[in-house]
Amino acid sequence: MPGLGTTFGRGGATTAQQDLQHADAILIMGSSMAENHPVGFRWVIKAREKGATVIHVDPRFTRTSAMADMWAPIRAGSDIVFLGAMVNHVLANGLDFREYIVPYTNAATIITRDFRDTEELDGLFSGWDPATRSYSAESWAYEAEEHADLDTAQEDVRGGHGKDQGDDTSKIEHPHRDPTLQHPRCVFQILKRHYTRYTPEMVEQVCGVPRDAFLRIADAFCRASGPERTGAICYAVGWTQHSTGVQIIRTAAILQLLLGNVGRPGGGILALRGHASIQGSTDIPTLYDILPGYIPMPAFGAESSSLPDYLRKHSSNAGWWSHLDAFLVSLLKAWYGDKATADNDYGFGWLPRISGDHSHFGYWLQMADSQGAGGQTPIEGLFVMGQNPAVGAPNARLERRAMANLKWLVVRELVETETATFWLDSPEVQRGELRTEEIGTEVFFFAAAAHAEKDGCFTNTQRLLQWHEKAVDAPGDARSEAWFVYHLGRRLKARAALDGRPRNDGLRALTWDYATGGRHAEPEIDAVLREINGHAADGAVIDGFRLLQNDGSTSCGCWIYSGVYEAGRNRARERNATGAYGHGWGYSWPADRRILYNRASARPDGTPWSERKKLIWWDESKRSWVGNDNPDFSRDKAPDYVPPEGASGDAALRGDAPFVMHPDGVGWIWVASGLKDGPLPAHYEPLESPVRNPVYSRQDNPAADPKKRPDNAYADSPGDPRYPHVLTTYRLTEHHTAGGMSRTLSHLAELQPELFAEISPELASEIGARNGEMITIATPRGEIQARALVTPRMRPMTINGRTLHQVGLPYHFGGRGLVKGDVVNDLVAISQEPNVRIMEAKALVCSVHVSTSYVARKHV
Amino acid sequence: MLVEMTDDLQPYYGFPLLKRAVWTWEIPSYFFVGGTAGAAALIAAVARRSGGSDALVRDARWIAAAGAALSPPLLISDLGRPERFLNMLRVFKIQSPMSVGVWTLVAFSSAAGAAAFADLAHRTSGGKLPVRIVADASEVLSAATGLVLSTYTGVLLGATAIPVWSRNARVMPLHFGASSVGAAVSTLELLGHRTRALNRIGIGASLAETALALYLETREDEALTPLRDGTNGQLARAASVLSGPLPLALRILASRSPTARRIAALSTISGSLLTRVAWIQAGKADKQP
Amino acid sequence: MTLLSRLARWPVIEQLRTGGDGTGVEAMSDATHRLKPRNAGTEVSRSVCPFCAVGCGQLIFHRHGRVVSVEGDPASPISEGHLCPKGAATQELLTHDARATRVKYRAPYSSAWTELDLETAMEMVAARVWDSRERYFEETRDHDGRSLPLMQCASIAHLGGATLDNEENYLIKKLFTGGLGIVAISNQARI
Amino acid sequence: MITAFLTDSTLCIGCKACEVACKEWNAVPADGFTFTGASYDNTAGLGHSTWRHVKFIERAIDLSGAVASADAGYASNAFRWDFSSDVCKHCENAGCLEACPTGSIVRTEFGGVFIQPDICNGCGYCIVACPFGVVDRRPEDGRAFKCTFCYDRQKVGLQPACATACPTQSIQFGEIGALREKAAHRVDELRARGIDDAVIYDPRDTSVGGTHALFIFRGKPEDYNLPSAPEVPTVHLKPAWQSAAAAAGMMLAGIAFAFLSTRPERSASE
Repeated sequence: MPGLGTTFGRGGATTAQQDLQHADAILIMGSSMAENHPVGFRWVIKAREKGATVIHVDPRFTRTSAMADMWAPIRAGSDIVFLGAMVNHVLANGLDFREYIVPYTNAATIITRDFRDTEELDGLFSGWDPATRSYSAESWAYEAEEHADLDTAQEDVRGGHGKDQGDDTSKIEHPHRDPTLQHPRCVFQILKRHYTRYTPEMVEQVCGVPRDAFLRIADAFCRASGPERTGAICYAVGWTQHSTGVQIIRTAAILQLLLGNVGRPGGGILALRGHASIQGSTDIPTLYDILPGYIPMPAFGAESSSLPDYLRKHSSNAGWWSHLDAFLVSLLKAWYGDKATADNDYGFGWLPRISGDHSHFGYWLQMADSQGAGGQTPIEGLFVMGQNPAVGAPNARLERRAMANLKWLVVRELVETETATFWLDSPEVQRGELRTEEIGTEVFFFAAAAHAEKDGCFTNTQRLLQWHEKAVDAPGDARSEAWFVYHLGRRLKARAALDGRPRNDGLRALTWDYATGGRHAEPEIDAVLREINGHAADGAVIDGFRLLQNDGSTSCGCWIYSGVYEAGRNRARERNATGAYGHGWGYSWPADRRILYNRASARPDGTPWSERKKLIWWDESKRSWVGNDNPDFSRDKAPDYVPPEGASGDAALRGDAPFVMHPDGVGWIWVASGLKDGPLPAHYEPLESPVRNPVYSRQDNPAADPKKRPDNAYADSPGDPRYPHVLTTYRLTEHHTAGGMSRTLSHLAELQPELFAEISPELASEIGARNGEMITIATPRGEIQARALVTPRMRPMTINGRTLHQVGLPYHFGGRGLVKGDVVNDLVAISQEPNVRIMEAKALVCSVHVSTSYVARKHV
Repeated sequence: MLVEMTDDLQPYYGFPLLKRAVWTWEIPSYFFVGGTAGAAALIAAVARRSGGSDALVRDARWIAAAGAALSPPLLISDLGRPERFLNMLRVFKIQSPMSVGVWTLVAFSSAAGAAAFADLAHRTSGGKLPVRIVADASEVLSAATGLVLSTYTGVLLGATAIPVWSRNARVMPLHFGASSVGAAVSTLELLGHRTRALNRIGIGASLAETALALYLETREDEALTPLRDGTNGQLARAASVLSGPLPLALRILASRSPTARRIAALSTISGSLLTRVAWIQAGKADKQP
Repeated sequence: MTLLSRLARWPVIEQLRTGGDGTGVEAMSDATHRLKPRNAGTEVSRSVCPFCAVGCGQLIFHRHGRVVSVEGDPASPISEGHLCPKGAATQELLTHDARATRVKYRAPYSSAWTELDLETAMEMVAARVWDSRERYFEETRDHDGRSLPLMQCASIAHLGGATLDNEENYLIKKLFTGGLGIVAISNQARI
Repeated sequence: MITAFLTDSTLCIGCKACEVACKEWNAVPADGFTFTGASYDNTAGLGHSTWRHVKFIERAIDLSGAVASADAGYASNAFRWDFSSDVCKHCENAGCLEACPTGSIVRTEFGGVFIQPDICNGCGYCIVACPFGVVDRRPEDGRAFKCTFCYDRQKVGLQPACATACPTQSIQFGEIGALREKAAHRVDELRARGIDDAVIYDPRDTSVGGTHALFIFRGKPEDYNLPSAPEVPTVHLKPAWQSAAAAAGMMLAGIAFAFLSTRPERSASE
């Protein structure tokens, strides 16, 4: 999210899958799109068949590589070097789209004198505080006449999912710019210096990609730039799940800005999400650090003691975030209804304040420790809904053991998952590390309803809300999450009604009067969507966030989704696709815009860059933006519009400022604040790496948190002799994530019936393993067994003149279902990337040997 | 099965291209029984017209009738859905040896049965009943269909995609024909009919068997491998010796010795059965085209 | 039916009449003549694939409250009627035997499941939530001398959401955070 | 309308949607949960419970050269991973169809070869009559099964389940003539792109007389476990019946001779 969010303004994919067919080049990296998004990949094939160059960069030769024009095998975890070298390739050869980057990005913006780059500080940016192991972004700021009160503290409690605006930047007035891009402190020049050492030779040395292979790929992709051509980038968790994940995505975003590929047909960055509503579950977050619509959760402290304090800290003076007050007040009205009034800050005081790392790993590690240790509040109860951490979460051993410390656990699923039965048949129980009769956890397993058994909408990978109709009733006592939460809420509100203490004010005020219907008294989902969309004072649904007010006269459960109920039509349910972008089919937030920042598809003067690549343009006769998509821009704002002095909000942005979420209206090559590990991406080795970082003397991301502890141990880095090989995990087309939805299905299970480890013939002969033989893969966290799948698709690489082997493991298997296998996540460490606190599952180190024990067992 | 990754896996990872026959022991048994019955019916018909004793004719007819009665159960029990045996009679497909065979078997069974019982009725009634005509008619019919019954099985195997079978489409009908005659004669001999005529037929059959065995041994053909290699090769060779050279020698050198005749007969019968088994096993063992 | 009419419909007779070789219409059974697609005449609901985030359109064919088949929705501008193996397995996902249909309960230290009535289970869970919240709810906390609002229920956590509907995530966030003060809320999406 | 499949391997991503869609639509049971180690192919072949089968051919050529020039992928001559979805060929002259003694196997109005499940009695003759090793008998059921060409769907104008699902339209379905043209056109196009070993597999020059399942792939049929010159078994009928007739003649003559040459009969048993 923040990778795209800080650079462009919104955390979502900038484009739509269908738009890939308009690309002239497609770079797929950090993803095996053909395997994990096969139907989305049809658009890549369409592009390829039309002559586009498809490039796949991946540690393994996958089904995606097989369909690509070019494939380069890369050492897992060295992506920033590869992408940084592409940035360098663009800058060194003057391949940037100059007419685009000067007006549309902050390339020309000048940075304060105080900034020091990694070049000078050898791997650190200025502002690093070793004591707190965090940055102060003060020196990263734009240079400007007036600076508003600077508050650049990067609170540890704040996750990166928030609206992604650093406060000082959002209060900047008239930053200095040099349109010639010559000023030594302008972003363009800093960028140039920063990436000078990211050379093709460096790529060969660090990534294991031969120099000329890199150059061919760089040329092929950079050719897709300029008025007539565009290129797109697709990525997935192969980029995200790194200790530098956000910065990898940032590097790609910078590359796309330099090539002028954002907001244009066949361009952009497509973030490929792995679950039906993974985008939706961050837009309307079941996450700790944000409220619906990326509104930051109030954090404990003075900043959030009252609504005015909170708004002072978080709102911007230009761009859409200057309406934060309207968005938040409308949310509070949606939640607390009439009880939310101006006098009580609209119930702002009833919201909990976050006071630490309440993320998955944050609270799970707390669970793992003996309850209540260190005066911490013990976590007594846990709800798990549609997730299977016993298989799918890193250091799954620790995750499973931690659940034994719970007082009670509620699991809601389609099938009995390994999580639901951790107390009964987990590997720990089988190994005798846990004894069932000693586990005090009370477990409730609820059968869940499937998508065809309930109304509702998913938000897909391209921000498209699509409604699914209820076809049949769920079997037996299976119920939807909506049913469960609604009826649980009913019961709890009844209790609160009898208890007047302040802690229950919010719960009592909470509007919970949804109509119910059907055999099982299901809450009316359509009503919930209407609440999310928002109502005007008169109770009528509003048709867009432009209408939201800060005076309590409007309510809206998620401002970015406002408009999904335009004129009483549930647009997520609409099924009349028209045009290249399928308008009329579902609803794409915001405001049904299919290509974000599409103002950039036209020149500053409002005319298309070219006939071939036109998307929207300014129609002087209509005084309006017209074209093949809804403008991601004020429809009537002329290209030559210049904001009057003292204008605020969207009115404060120029007519040629496409990145409307940003206070300066441009794309951010440079992120002055909002990221916890630097304004520009720099290469750090994975937390576990076989090699020393050849770029800086800093080995790994200084701001990342490895959560090192005895039950989350690490190999020595660099180059632990006990764990010489690189390990990377991934998914197979035939299975889904932790397997709850695939290992139980005969027609999928038979296609990949057992856990395997992909190794090269060279590694196989090194350890003396035959194809199909059981081998043992070990990391400091644990060891598992898998069948050896010996294939030339895995190839040893030469890093610093030394041969390095990579091992690939699909992580779908567990102890239950039609097909079983060891839990690959037992090998992965819990670690936290600084911005989004995700683990590093794509690049770690391991040892491999033939499992003698298993073979023996076989022959007995 | 687990595949060894090597540079060239020919064909595709060693997975078989063709499917193996699903037939079990009933099919070779039927080939043997039906064939023997067919030949017996033929012998009965010819013998009666060319001076064969009534006893011989009667026994030959009964052998035919017995085989005709035994064949359907064997066929049916090998079906995946035995209760649907009658579907065999839904259509008549000249292009399908199995269809032709089934209809032939039906005709043969009724004819052979009729012939035997007509003969019985005739004798019990002391020649008073006018069933002779029936007997004659059915005798001719059973002889004609018997000829088909004892040879079509070779066509049935020949007209398949299995190389060892299809490449011997010309060989098997001859082989099964000779084998059938040999078995029929030998059965009659075991019933006590040790005439020179039967011995001569036996000599002819074993002579043919010997010739075919030599031909199959000496012919240069990849497709014959499954008939030559492994246990199946030994089976095939045993079958050849038992129904070819061995009885041939005995019948020529020791035709006067009842024991020798009995051994020759037994050897021929077992050889005849083994011949069918060997051919079918060869098809199952066959790897690829 | 009479023996005669039965005889008349005997394919062999048909063959004699039409001179067919037994491989065509003459050999077709009544069932074959009547053959219809399984989902003919069923109700159709428009749905979206529940697996990955591509968001392929699905058509759920159902009859008398039972799912008959699931196919891609040809009208979808994203998937144009196509599905991947997982999406194509949706019917089995909805109907397979291993699907849970009852509430199961494991008492502390017990080594076996027992079944629970749904209403009872809901009451029990509500009670657990209330008690755990009661025990540890913090309305305020000191912040350099000042007592500031915290309004936090730190003793209960939640995981999951990326496989759920937006409306469900909304209700979870609204009740758990807005109503109960639970902050430890997380899901698969930390991207 | 006479229909056909055109399976274009150069568009196949090896996702196996065809296998699953087929099984879901036709209610085909799972075919065993065994790991083969043969690349990603754990299905191994077509059979009684697998009517679509995706093959995974790893061109195990030394990669060092390939990668040094980033030359690996679908168009590469250095390193490739080819996928191809196999299916019943629905031969113009179909061995199984001719062999079937019950008339269970019929030729439909769309040109497909269809096993009528209510008729098949599991005689097993079609299994050995198929030159492509497609048909097989399901042990626990007793009947022979194979791709139905989704006859039920075609009857109401729907495409077969596999073609409907295929995400990249590697499996196309339509009027056979049009598809044959399309295939020829496609191969020219691929050759023009430098993919010069792209071929159409549609054995029309053998006794099979062409199929209703056309394929486009790179390399030799053998690489895909397909026969280079499949023959319909009925070509062996003539020689076989001829020698059957010869055998019959010799039997008749031989037996007659034996009796005639030895009369007057003196049975040793008297």
